[in-house]
Amino acid sequence: MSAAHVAVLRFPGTLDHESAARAVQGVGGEPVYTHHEDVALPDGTAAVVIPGGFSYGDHLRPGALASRTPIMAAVRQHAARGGRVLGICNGFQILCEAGMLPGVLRPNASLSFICRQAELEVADDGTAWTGGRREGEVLSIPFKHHDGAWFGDPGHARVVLRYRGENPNGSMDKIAGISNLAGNVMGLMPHPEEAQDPLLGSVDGRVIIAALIA
Amino acid sequence: MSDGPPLHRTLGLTDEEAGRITGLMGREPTDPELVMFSLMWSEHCSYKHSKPLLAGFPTTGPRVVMGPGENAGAVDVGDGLAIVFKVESHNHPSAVEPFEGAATGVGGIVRDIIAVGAKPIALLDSLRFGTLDSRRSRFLFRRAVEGISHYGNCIGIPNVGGEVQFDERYEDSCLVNAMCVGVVAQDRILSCAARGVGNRLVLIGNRTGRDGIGGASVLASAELGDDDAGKRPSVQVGDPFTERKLMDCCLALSEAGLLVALQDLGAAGLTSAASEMASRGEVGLAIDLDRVPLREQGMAPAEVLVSESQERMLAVVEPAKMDAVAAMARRHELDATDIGEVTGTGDLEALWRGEEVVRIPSRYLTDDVPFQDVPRTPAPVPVPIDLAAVPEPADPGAVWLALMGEPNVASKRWVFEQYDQLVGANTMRRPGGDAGVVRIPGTNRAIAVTLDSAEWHTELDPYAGGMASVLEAARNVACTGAVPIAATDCLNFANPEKGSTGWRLAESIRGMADALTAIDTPIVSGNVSLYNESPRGPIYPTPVIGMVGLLDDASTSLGIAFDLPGHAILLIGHGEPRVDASRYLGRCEGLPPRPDPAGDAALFRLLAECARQRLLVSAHDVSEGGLAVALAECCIAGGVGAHAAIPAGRRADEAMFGEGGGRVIASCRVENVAAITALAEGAVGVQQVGTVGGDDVSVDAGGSVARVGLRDLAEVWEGSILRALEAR
Amino acid sequence: MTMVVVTIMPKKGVLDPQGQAVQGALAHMGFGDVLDVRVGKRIEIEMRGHDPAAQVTKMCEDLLANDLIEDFHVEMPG
Amino acid sequence: MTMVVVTIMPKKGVLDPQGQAVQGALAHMGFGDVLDVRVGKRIEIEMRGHDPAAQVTKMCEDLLANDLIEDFHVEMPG
Ligand SMILES: Nc1ncnc2c1ncn2[C@@H]1O[C@H](COP(=O)(O)OP(=O)(O)O)[C@@H](O)[C@H]1O
Ligand SMILES: [Mg+2]
Repeated sequence: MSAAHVAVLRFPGTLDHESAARAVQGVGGEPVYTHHEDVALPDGTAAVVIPGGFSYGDHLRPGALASRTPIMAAVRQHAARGGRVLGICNGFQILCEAGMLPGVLRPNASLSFICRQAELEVADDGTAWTGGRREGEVLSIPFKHHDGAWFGDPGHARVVLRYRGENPNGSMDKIAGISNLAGNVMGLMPHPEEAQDPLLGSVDGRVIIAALIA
Repeated sequence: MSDGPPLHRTLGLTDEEAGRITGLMGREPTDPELVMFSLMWSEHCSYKHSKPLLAGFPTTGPRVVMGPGENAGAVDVGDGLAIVFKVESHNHPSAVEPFEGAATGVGGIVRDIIAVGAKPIALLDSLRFGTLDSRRSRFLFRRAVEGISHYGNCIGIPNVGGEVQFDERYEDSCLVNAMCVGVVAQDRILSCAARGVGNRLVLIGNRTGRDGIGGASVLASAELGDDDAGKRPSVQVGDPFTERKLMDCCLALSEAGLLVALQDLGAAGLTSAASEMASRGEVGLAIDLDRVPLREQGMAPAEVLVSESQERMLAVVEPAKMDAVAAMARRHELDATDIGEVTGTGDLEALWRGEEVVRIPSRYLTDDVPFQDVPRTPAPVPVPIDLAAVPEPADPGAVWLALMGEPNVASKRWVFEQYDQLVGANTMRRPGGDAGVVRIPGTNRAIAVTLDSAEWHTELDPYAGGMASVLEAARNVACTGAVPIAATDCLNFANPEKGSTGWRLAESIRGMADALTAIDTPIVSGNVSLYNESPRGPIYPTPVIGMVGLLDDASTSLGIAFDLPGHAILLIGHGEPRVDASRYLGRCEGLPPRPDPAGDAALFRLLAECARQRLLVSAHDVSEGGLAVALAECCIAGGVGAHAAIPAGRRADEAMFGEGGGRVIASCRVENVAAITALAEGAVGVQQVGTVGGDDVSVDAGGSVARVGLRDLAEVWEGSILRALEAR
Repeated sequence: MTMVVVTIMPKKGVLDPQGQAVQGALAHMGFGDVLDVRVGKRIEIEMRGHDPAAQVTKMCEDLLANDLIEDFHVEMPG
Repeated sequence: MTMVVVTIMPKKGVLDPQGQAVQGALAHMGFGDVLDVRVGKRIEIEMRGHDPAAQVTKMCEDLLANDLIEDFHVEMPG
């Protein structure tokens, strides 16, 4: 059986596509780069990753310009059919700006960029995105962003991950990652693709990436 | 114009230099030509004061693939790959506009790496500001860090290390140095040498505006007969989004074999890029200025020639490949414009509105610079500190805590947390340790990289200070288990014609060269920044060294953190601590101990071998704040206490907080102590001085004991800079 | 209580990467009639005390605007 | 050619951390008469074609403003 194809989106200014692709490969998937001006996802796409970075230089509002590109219409259709979509960092911002996840990501309370290892608590173990991890279990995954404070109505989403301990960025209810109510679209500010390799400090991001093709 | 001083003086050329230009040209230069000479013959572009001295550096070795002279140096790291790197200053622009100055400093050094065809994999920054009780210095510091953060994060290159120091001497002249490291297949390394008569000259990237036009603005407003605000030079504004596209595009062009040569546009813009490319390739270049895409109207030819608009690269392309190049640029949403061609004349020509406004043999600009020897007036030899005159503290624990919170010693977390340290998913050792460790993508090898300078030592004893700068950088690299393989340097000095600055420059270079030779690490690239002084005085001489080390097996790298209670603590190395010029003394005074490069070379070999055999758990060099601070840092990083006992030497406080020598605090499992001692073969000192464990950290120096809770140490050390910034 | 409005725009001749990016996106979205976009800031300040406009002008010089790359304008609506 | 000006401000009731930070800094610098600061955007758009204001309003709805947190206002000066 051939590996499941995962579309890895690339916008001008996307930075984490290579690490995302490597992470997908690491869990047995087949990454396929897909560009912003494409109007359709590659044939046989099983899931979509929107990696981190500074699409369009983060101008206007992070994710705003990318969320209006042609490929996002195709991603929306994929999600409407129940397909899985994972937005990481800038990808999360893009999903919110596209209206595929509720809320918006606002500047960190410190108004500066923060790069730090975080402990994330599984807040809802009912979605596919945390694999077999139970509520309350902790994942060590780094985050790095300037605009990572989620703001919105948590009632319109499932809160999947929360920062443990002190709130690092002023996010509402310490939210680090949410999914839509159906559970197939997930966005998070921390970077699971950078927690795949013991040499880099943690492998806790694997469950999240693996959920793309589970 | 007739009532003002002659144009050449306004442009900063001496009468003698102007005479020399007329002599070389055999006629009076045109105004644009004079502007080009003034910039290319400036210290910034020509190194007219420093080049003769730089010849003293060792620049060859079995690993050197490309030495100084190109955009960046390259060294062989196996698997057919080369690591490419360079450090550069952006001091003056950062003092004027710290955010954009620091940001465009990052942009500039990244383009140097791209010009070699290498993919950037790491950034570092070395910073100097006035003390944090100065409002202006706090502003410069905050904004410069934000500028680096903004630009570096947005282009997607991890920042893995650097340094920050605060001292009154940098109040008026802050230093912002940035280093970029890239990787390239050795058979894909690009040169900046233009070749092939008839080949096209292509400008890729942003449009050209009046950014950063120095002396040339004088000419422009004079020529145009008015000086309304719109014609004034403007500060360069960085555009990292375009830089990222430029980087992707240039690397794709190189990958596809579409480029003959590539060069970034930095200081003096098109003028310096074109003259470098022409004189390196021993060809001529003809530029049609009317084809250069402009952002503003009414720019004079001299302005187009020297504009420092950012995010631009100049390429030489065979005519048959022009379509493919244009297509690639379009794919990356960039302009690529044919602005001229390679000629056989050896001249740099510029055409404007169909008329020839410039024709200069390019070597006049690059090679016929009037070099100047700097005056070498030695400063008096300082007197060693009389220990008896330094009061012995009643409570060494309190001194220790205070030292941990001194901004120069304290954690620089506030700085490096604003940098993306991880993008690319190859960062194995993040900032906060001794050196950043980055896996070479697609291999099992890793490099360790650091930036360091010993400016106090260089002020007091420049030969020793030059050595100390090299050895401190190398020690930081060696502590990760890597073997130092090559270096780059950025010489930040005051006015070389004044006081003892010229002598300090020459002496420190001699010291660096001797240390580099002793530890077998050639210099492969570098940069000089002079005139860092104000009416209130010169900066400290600050030779910043960027050191690169290699780990053949990435999985053997070491960090600074203590791990498990019960592990043995070792003091490895040589030399006696001294209070002279230490942070404990708190003043740049005394006679710092002379470094021992041979001793360090042996230390580095031992550390690398221990790492290879996985005998050590951690290693951390003893630097600012001495042994007590180094020990505390290992404990904080590991979240575990420790106890160490050391001889008192001349006095307990000196043993705890004195600096100097080549000393490393390491930890290992107890059963490995014997093997490590055996490996040292008596050539390197290895002493077991304590044990990891507990909730506090203590040092016993010959019976005098300092003991502080780990939590207290961590809190003071980690929060100090933020507190200093928020206090007012 | 008075409301003072500060407008801060990139200086003429200074690169405005944000404006360029927004202009490009608008063109892609089919807004073909856009010729130029510049993005700046608007700051609304509620003031008491006297001569609020003069005070705010001072704030612009001291903090709010960077005169090397930005032009500012102070006005009191209404 | 027409210039259309868009003003985008944080919605009332939505926290404006940038405005608060500016207010704090101003207070530190001795501007004691400042009661409130809100920071938003000003976008200047050069347009051709007809009904530029309507076109720009559409741009605001489609892209320029995020109605969850921002209010926008379109005007044609002069
Ligand atoms: N400006 C900076 N940028 C990135 N990292 C920094 C910076 N300043 C300090 N660091 C990090 O903090 C570490 C410790 O700083 P410091 O104690 O000054 O270094 P050193 O080991 O050279 O004495 C550095 O090795 C580096 O990893
Ligand atoms: Mg160190």
